[in-house]
Amino acid sequence: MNPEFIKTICPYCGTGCGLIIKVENGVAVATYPDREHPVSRGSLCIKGWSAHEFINHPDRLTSPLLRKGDTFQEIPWDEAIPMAASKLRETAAKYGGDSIGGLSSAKCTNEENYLFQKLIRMAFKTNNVDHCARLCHAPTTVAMVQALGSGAMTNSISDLAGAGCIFAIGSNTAESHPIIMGEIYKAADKGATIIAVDPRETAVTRNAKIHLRINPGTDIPLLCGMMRHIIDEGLHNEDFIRERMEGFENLNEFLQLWPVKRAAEECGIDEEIIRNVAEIYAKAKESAIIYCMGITQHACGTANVLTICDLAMLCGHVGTEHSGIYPLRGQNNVQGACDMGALPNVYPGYQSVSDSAIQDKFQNAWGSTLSDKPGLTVTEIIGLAGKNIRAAYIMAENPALSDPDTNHVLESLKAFDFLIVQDIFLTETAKFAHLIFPSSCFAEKSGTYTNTERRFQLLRKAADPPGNAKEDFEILCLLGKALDLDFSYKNSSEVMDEIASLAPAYGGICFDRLERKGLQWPCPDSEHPGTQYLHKDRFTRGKGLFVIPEHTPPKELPDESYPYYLGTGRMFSHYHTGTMTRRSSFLNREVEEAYAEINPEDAAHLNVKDGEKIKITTRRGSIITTARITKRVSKGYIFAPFHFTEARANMLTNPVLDPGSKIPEFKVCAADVRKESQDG
Amino acid sequence: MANISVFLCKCFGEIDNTVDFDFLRKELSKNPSIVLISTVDSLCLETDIEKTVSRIKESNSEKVLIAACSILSRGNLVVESLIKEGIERHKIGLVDIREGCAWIHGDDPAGVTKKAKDLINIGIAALQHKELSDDMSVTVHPNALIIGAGPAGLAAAISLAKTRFKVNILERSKAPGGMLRLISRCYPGNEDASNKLEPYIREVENNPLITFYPQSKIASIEGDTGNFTVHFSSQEKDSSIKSGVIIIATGAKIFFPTGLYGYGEIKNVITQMEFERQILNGSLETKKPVFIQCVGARDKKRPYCSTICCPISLKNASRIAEDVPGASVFILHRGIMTPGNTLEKYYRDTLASGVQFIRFEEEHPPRIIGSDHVESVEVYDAITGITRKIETDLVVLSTPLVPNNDNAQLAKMMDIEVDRYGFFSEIYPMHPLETKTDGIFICGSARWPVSSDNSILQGKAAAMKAVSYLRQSKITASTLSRVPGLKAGHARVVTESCTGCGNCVAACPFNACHLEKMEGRYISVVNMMKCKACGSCVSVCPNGSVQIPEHNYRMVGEMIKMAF
Amino acid sequence: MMLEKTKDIARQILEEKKAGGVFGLMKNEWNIIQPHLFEDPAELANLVLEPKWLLAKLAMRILRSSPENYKLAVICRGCDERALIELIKRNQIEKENLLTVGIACSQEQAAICLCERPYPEKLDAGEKVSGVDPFQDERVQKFLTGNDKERMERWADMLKRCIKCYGCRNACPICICDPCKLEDDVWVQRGVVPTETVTFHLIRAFHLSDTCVACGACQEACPVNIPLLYLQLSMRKTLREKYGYEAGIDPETRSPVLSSVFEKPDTDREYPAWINSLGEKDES
Amino acid sequence: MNQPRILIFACKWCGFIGADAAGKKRTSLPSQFRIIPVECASLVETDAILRALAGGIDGIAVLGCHIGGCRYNNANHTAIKRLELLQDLLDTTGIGRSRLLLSFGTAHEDYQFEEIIKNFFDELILLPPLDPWLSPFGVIS
Repeated sequence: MNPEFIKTICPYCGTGCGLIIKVENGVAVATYPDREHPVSRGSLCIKGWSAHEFINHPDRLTSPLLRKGDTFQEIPWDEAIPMAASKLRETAAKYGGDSIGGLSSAKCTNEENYLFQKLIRMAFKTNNVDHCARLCHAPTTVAMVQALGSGAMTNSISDLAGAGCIFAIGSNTAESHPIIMGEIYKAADKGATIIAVDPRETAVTRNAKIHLRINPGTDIPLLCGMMRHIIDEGLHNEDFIRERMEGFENLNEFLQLWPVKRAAEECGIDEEIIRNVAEIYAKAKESAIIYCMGITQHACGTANVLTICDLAMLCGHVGTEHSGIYPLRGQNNVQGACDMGALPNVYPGYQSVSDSAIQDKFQNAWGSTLSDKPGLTVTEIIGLAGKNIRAAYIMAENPALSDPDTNHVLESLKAFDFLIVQDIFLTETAKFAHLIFPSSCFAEKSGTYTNTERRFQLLRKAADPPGNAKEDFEILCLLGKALDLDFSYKNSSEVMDEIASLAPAYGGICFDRLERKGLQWPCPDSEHPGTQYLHKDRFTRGKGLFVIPEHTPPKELPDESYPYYLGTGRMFSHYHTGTMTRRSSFLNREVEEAYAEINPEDAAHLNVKDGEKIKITTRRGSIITTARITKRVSKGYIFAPFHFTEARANMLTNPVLDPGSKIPEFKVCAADVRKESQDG
Repeated sequence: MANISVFLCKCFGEIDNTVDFDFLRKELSKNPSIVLISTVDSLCLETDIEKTVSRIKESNSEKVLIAACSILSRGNLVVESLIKEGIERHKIGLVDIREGCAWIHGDDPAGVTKKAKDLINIGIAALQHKELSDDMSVTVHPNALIIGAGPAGLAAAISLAKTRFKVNILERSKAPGGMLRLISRCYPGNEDASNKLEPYIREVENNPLITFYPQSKIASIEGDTGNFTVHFSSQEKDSSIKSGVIIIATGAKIFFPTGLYGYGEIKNVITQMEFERQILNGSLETKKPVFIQCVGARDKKRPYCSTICCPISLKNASRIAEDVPGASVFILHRGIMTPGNTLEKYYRDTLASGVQFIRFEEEHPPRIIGSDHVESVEVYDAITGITRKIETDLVVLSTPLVPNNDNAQLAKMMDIEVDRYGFFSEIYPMHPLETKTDGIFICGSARWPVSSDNSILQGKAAAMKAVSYLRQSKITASTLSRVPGLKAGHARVVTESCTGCGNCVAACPFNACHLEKMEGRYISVVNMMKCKACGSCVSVCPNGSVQIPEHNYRMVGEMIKMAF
Repeated sequence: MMLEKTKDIARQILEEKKAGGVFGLMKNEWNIIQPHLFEDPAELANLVLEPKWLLAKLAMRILRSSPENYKLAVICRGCDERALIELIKRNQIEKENLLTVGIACSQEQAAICLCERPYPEKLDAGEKVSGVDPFQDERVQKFLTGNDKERMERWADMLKRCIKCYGCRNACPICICDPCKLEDDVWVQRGVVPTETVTFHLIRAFHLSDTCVACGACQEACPVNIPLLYLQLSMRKTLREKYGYEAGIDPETRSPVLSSVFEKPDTDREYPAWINSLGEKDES
Repeated sequence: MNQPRILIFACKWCGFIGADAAGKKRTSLPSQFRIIPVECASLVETDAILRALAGGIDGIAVLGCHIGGCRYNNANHTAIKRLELLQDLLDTTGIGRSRLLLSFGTAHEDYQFEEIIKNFFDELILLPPLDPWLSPFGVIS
């Protein structure tokens, strides 16, 4: 019998907490927190505590499946792999390599992401590889690279505890990154001022000292108003700006357009509050900004992030231990997937595909010619299905639920000539696949995850994949070999070594060094201890750049026929498309069915009672969901979590893209709400 | 949610003069599960009940809520009438909007209407979530077992036999009679004990319904109300009998005051019981006896009054005073306990017969003078304050009855309780012969020292109690209520979620819960015959695995939610 | 010293087959420390005792999923031992199947945990150090002193931080119910963060009132640093002062809260003052 | 100042009878109290008391029989001990033990019930409001 306790990393959000999985007779039966883990220190959130529950769910895929009409038929691996290879090869031969699209996964390990992009790039000479970072932090990468030179969170999670002021904007940290919330409270206990900006009332705003309940999509006015006040009061850090920044004059000039009064009007809050908050942020010795999807998932997402960078740099709150900018990553390995080059424009380590020197480096290393043309993004790959993109390989992504304007996405998924989905469950997306590869979950593989604080952490295998399911790593190697690539890796450690040799920022990373506490990149060589916070003495791009943000209001605002704001987001017990959490009985027990939050006044107006069905309609579609009447949302605002397949909030969302980063505007659209008759 | 019809009783203005019924109707009509709201002048009138019943039957409601007066007034009558008309008990809810609302807040019209609304909502919530307990029944073995063949046991046996139930009597000694066999006369009538006993013994010997087991010893008792099995040995022969009820009439024993007043060391210091024996065998020779009361009773260790010792002393003292010429008889006491007019007369008669009473205090007990033979007793008279020396040839110690040594053991076998001294204790002062386990009764000195007359009385009473059980062919658990009406339900265990922590077992005052091992884990099991639905288990169960369906936690939660 | 002695005892247990396994902490070649079930005496070289890592609940789960007569030795601190005894009381562990190897905590550890008994009753290795009176601690006093209003605000401030991770319940060695009342809509509204603090935390705290062994597992597992242990202190004090009861000391003594005042321990208990509350008022 | 809200769990053998008698006497009492009759005080779950406090009820009274007077073989003793302990917890968290009124054996009669409830109202009105504790988002049903 002898139960084993295996230390590994939580598969949910980007915090990267340490788990101990208890394995009995090869079955993962329980999860415990890891007291020794540098991030979580013996705590877990509700999802972490239930991380083992979905592993043994009967719905797990156990054999490759081939579409036969409307049903799937089990086939052996030695049929499935050659079939996939030949179909992809045929398509590439017929329509060119750029007709293949690959969606990598923020749920898979760094090594798997590396192999995935390598496979797409080598076998089909295309850069059409992307993953769901596009839907969360693409603007962060674009904007922070532009302003600072690096798209990652500047500091470590534990640094938050020392900040004097924490400015949380567009982040429901308490529900989405609960363990990070603990650090915020530590800071609060030491006397830090917590400021929360959110149109909704959440656990964060509830516990913050100041809550700014701004109108949806008015982040730039707020931040500009703050900056204007900071400059007017002379609270900006002149030494820092003189020594380390460029472009201050432009910014100053631009801010003349944003007197506090205008900002306050746009945001729908008092001028005095903006002034107060600006002063608190600027005057604190070290201030940290936390932001998340509330900032990025807008058509002006890039501009939003740029404004945040401007604010931080204006006050010199970057490059010290307890200050910094904290874009909180939503997925356990979204940071890693970006790092590993599962992006259409960069190779691993953010090395541009258009740079010929870098292209040469990779061509030499991989022994293959590579395309220099940046590829298509997630939304584009899906959007162009059946047109430019004829075949796709989707590894552990669920665009059918996660991408905006679901009706359109579903149409597109049907339009692929050939669609391969590799997943652990028969997801909404997999239902459209022609071929399904059953893969393994976090507890069934080894590799590395990179959490939001850039920490490479080792994942340890606790159990075997069910039935004939294989590790993603193994599937990729098999497919690679079938596509005549030299994918003869013995284990993921070898892949990591290859990554280290190709991406300078990860040069010092190898499995042996990761065993105890992981390493935070940049870690260029094997002696380097890892980097606790970035931009210490100089910015990655040299000097920091103040970029002028352009405020564009949300593309779709309430009007007569669609009088409500609709925002989507997460709630504490479910995670993303619910594939895992809704199959965890404990998490599902907490929230069993889809709901939408609605203000009591609106509810009274609509004659809706708590728990009754409502129908939400936008220009793109409609869903029927349960009303939850609460003052969390202000009047005229509807909030719908997007985890639920029976009421897909993304049926409603607006697929309009941010020009800089191609992120869709999930957070704001116009909607109409009706009471759904009981018998309907 | 079930459909509910609501009946509002005006009580001829008693309620609707203060409570705004129009407002009530308006508020209640918002509730989709209410299909009928009806206002009635006075629900307790026979005509109105008929009307109500027909309206309920016409409507498509499954449950009925009556908003009228308290269940302690005429509310119960309304409910019972509806039950008589065929509506099930658990489908009827009664809300008191008269005593608890209209009458008590008559000066607050707004508050009273709101309260009425809330109370009705609480009632609806309760009605919606109320569940029905499981029930069980046991076939009754139509015979009784009596433990102990003293006066109480014999009286009980004969009463039971007269009602034609079979009776088995277990007796520790060889012959029936108990303590009556050891004494000469009974107080207060000075009747000969043997005369008193004789008809009983004859009956036991001759009545074919009565079986007497002498020299028997109980090994174990199992089973529940209506179906006990007693394993015992009689005259060294093992056997077991099944029995519907058990009457405990084991009596008590005499306290031997070893070490007190030189008892055991000095020859002519004896107890009352030895005095009786000497009378019986004719060896008594005394002219100047001194009776000392409360020996080993009403002190720190045994603070109770044994109630029978004073009359016994009166009986024996007057006998000497009357029978022996020139006798001088003293009773040294701490207050003569002779309650009731018969005993008080007995005391006065004794006083008249020349017996002298001296009251002493607990702090100054009498002193026995003499080394191996008592010569005199020195006593401090608490009334006069004089220490007196009394010449004597015999000191008789009045000692209390104390419980039998094996009471606790026997109680454990039957799952009943003994009090802190060791006498069998009744469940509640209002049910003096009944014990924690239904179907087991106590009588005679087993429950408290009593005279032989009282023993007989209690024995007969216990027999009648037992008959009420034996007369039923089947006993249903829900009827095992000690008050008129039914039990509130039975606790129900959700086996899947029970953790087997044993809290309910520890907290149950009736030992109705016990743990059983099932598939490697313990779960609690409720014995419905014992459960009285007090809810002790419910409130100590950490995860609500034990519930009383009629008062389940979902219902309580909803009721609280509706309270304001 | 203490470590060596513990290893010796553990080795002896394994070699003499007194138990099928010894449950303790293991440090591997990478210096990673984690719970481990030692079944081979050779492995014991890797046994460590620090940090404080509560093993009672894990040990209970191991015993429950192992064959009926499997015997387990647990290396336990005072709090672990008390938790195991409480689990025996609650029929989760068969007493015969459990061996304990008691180790003492250091004075520093006791100060961190505010532990009143930083040693097991059955001490096998290490030296007893004296306990700490939690009521003398500043951190505790901050939460337990002041008037009602101040305390209410302080606690409300703390408890509304709760992110409903259920960590306090999951980590608690005594919390074994499934389903748990905290998951039930009747008591705690589901699907909302911050949660209903009065019901969630006070129900949890009260369910443990007479079984809390003050191990602090709840507090250590709390991601938002709520001082959950302090909730228990006054109830523990009452139980100790009024009934002379302390959880986790003796497997045979059940909580006094489960028995009548006649049984436990109250032959000399005066009727509580509130019995005569009306009478008292008359007098004044 | 609003009248405080009181929820009473009354044992149907004593407190409930007292309340009923008070009604029959047509006593005048503030209307802001509601009675939930229970079989025995030992049926009152502490969780229900906490639930009620969380639901915005200002005071809870538990009326049971006196020690030795329980219909259920001293079942009320466990209730007494448990609820006393709960008072400690309420005290710790600043809700205050006086919000939980324990009255065992003192509400059998109408005048006793009346006096207890009146005093309880008077006491509650002086306590600080429970606002910080209440359900954080005021979910309206």
